[in-house]
Amino acid sequence: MSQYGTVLAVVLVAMAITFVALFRERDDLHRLLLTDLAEVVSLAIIALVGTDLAEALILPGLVVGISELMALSEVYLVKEGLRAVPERLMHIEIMDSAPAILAGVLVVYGIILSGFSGGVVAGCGILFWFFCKGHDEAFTLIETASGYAWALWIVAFFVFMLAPAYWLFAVMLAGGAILLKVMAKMALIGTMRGDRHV
Amino acid sequence: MIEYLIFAVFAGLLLHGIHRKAIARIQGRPGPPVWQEILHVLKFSFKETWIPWTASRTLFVAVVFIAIGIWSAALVVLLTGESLLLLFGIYMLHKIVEHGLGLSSGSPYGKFGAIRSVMSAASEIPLFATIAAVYLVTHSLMISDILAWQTANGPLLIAVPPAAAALYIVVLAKMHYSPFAVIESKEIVSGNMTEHFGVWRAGLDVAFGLKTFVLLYAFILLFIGPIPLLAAAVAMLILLLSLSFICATTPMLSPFDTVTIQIGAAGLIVVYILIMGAIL
Amino acid sequence: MIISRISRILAGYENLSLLYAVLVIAGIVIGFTSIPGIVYHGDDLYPKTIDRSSALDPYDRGGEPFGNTSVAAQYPENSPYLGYVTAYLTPFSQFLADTTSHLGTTIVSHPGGIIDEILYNTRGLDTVVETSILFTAFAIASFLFRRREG
Amino acid sequence: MFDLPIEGAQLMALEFGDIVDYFSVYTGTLFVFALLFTVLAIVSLPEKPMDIVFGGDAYYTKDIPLDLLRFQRFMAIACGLATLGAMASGDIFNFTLFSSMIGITNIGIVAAVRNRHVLEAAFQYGIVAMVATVPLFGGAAIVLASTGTLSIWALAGAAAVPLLAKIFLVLGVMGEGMAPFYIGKAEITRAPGAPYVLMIHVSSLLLFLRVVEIVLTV
Repeated sequence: MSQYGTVLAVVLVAMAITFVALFRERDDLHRLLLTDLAEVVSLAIIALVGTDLAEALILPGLVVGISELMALSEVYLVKEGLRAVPERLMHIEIMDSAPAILAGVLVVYGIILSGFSGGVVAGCGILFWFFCKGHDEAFTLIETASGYAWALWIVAFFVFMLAPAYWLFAVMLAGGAILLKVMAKMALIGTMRGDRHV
Repeated sequence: MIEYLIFAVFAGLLLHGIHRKAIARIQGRPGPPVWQEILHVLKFSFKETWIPWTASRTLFVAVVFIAIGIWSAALVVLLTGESLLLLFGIYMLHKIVEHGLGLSSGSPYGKFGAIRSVMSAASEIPLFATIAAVYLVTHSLMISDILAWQTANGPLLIAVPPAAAALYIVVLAKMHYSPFAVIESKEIVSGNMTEHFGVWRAGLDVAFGLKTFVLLYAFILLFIGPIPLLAAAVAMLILLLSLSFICATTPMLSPFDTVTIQIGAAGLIVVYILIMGAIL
Repeated sequence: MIISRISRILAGYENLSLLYAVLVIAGIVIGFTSIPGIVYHGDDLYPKTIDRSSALDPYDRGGEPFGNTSVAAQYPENSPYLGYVTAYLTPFSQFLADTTSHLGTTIVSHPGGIIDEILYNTRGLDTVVETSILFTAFAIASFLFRRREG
Repeated sequence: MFDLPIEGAQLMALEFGDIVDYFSVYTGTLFVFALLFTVLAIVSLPEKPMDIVFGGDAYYTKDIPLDLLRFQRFMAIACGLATLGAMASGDIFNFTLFSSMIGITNIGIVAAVRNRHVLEAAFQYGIVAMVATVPLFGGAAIVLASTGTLSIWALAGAAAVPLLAKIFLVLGVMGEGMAPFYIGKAEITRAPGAPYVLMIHVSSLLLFLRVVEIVLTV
């Protein structure tokens, strides 16, 4: 048996363990948590491929897992009728004085980085801002921005595939749009958990 | 091709009539004349027709045409010797028609029928067991190739009897009054067809007549092989009578039991295929 | 009867994941037999030459900007500009990369680099679908969330 | 173009870099069918579901609120697009991605319904759809590792894909689409909104039909 086969066998055993856990678990919330365990196993199988292509496949695998988890948790909340709002847990002075400058720094650095990681950094900045200052109308605005960014990004991909000669334009478009998109999503996910004034 | 279609519609409706007659005779009733279903279609075609107020109008009408469309396509596939996979794909699409029929009406009875139809979608799994078994033996899924194989090596019925049994169960499930026909059983009025009357019902009857003809003919072609037209007609009649006998003597199963039984049958055939695959 | 007992298990949606787990475990057991026959094909690697002295070093994927850096693709004829994105940096990022050691051409630091080459160019459709999934999941979550709020 | 005696002749191919989508007689038919129902989901208004109170003569009709209707329609269209993609896809990983998109949109179609029974079923189905990504992506990854390619074009007829990967692909699609034998999934189709709910059924059946073709081809 090749080395790959051996490791694959090990991962399959891990997978079997995951599913045995799923088999035994009766509580809905715990089942939801167990799906995360399953996700790890699936990433392991993809990572086993071990080529550059594996790297390209892991990203979608990861994203799909996260997004499904997000949607399903909302369904869970609705289904269980959980409406209680978390109380404001922490308030310290720095949260009144620092947000503008810290958020600004993070956003600027994010824009310099650009792309996926830039979006994450800038998203943290915006999240921090909302975390301290509260948000009211921003939700819809960010949602819209995120939607348009997504559309632009898709356009960039089709430029790559249908008119490859304009690849530079496509890279710029994609780089900019993904920055906006990831930033918006980060901010949204962050603010979604609390009430209006978290 | 159009003449084949018309012939198949009338032959299918006639088969429905014979089916009803045979069931009635087995149960000791006189039963309707064998051409009753043809008369039904003609009668419904001239009845007053409208769309129920609660219905999703576009869908309500569209499914009727889709039903006729897919079974006409199925007949074409069968006659031109195209892929078996395509034929069974179309057969699966019939599930969607059944579902759409019930859902679109807004009637609770239609909806019950539709949901039962969704449940029993699982029971079509035996079909794929059939496909896999046939492919393992003949190495082709083109109906023309399968016919050629049978001309050379004898009927598939003898080569892979479990596959034939699987298809038999599937055909049985699609017959009126069969123990598996839970979607139109009488405790939910007419199930998913409750709200389709007038011209819509005539269209559905045409489609279902085509369906019966195609399924029976496909069974004959796939498992007995290319035989003369008259012999094929006789074979179809015998097949139909065997189905009628089962329909007449068995009660309607409960919806979940039909699924269990059909999945169980599929499971057995999958085991058979795995063993056969290991041997070959 | 055994059939109606099985039917009762099948009928309950709270048994869904249980049933699925049984199916998958059965699949794993059957599939295990085919593992010895698997031959590993690891030749899809991007041919890298890593330059340790480069300012981009930890995140450098090599290659020259706007040049045909070789990338292993299944159908190279479908991606005529393959390899152009690999080493590309925006002018400002290029400046930062030259002066600091915080930038590189991999995805963790910048759009560009081999991962993006694959993501954008050869397997672009994957990325489109992936983000569409994210987008739909987001639509579901935010619709439910906002209705709960409002 | 590959011509195997499985799904009829190849009709055309669409190139997206390494991902080459194709239409054969078989997948083309499925594609047209998916397109038909997507258009139906766009143009037709939902039904007005009638509820009867058994044991009495009382009955009442419900109207679907407009915001719910719009959301359901959006999800149904997304589901239709994902189905179209899955039917045309000529790449195994791309196909698995489309499959999981179908899984998530199927939940989306009913997620906004205020019916506890439906939500409960949707949640349970969602759990299955999530864990199904393990065999689904796992199957694709094993195909890649054991053959060095994901393109169905390159794999067709070579019989190089191990049994494990095939089983995983089928199991994955079963999880995304048919939620063990479809019985559990039947419960979520109790939701109102016929043209949209029908899309759940269309997508998962077509997905299953497609994976059968893929498993037989590679």
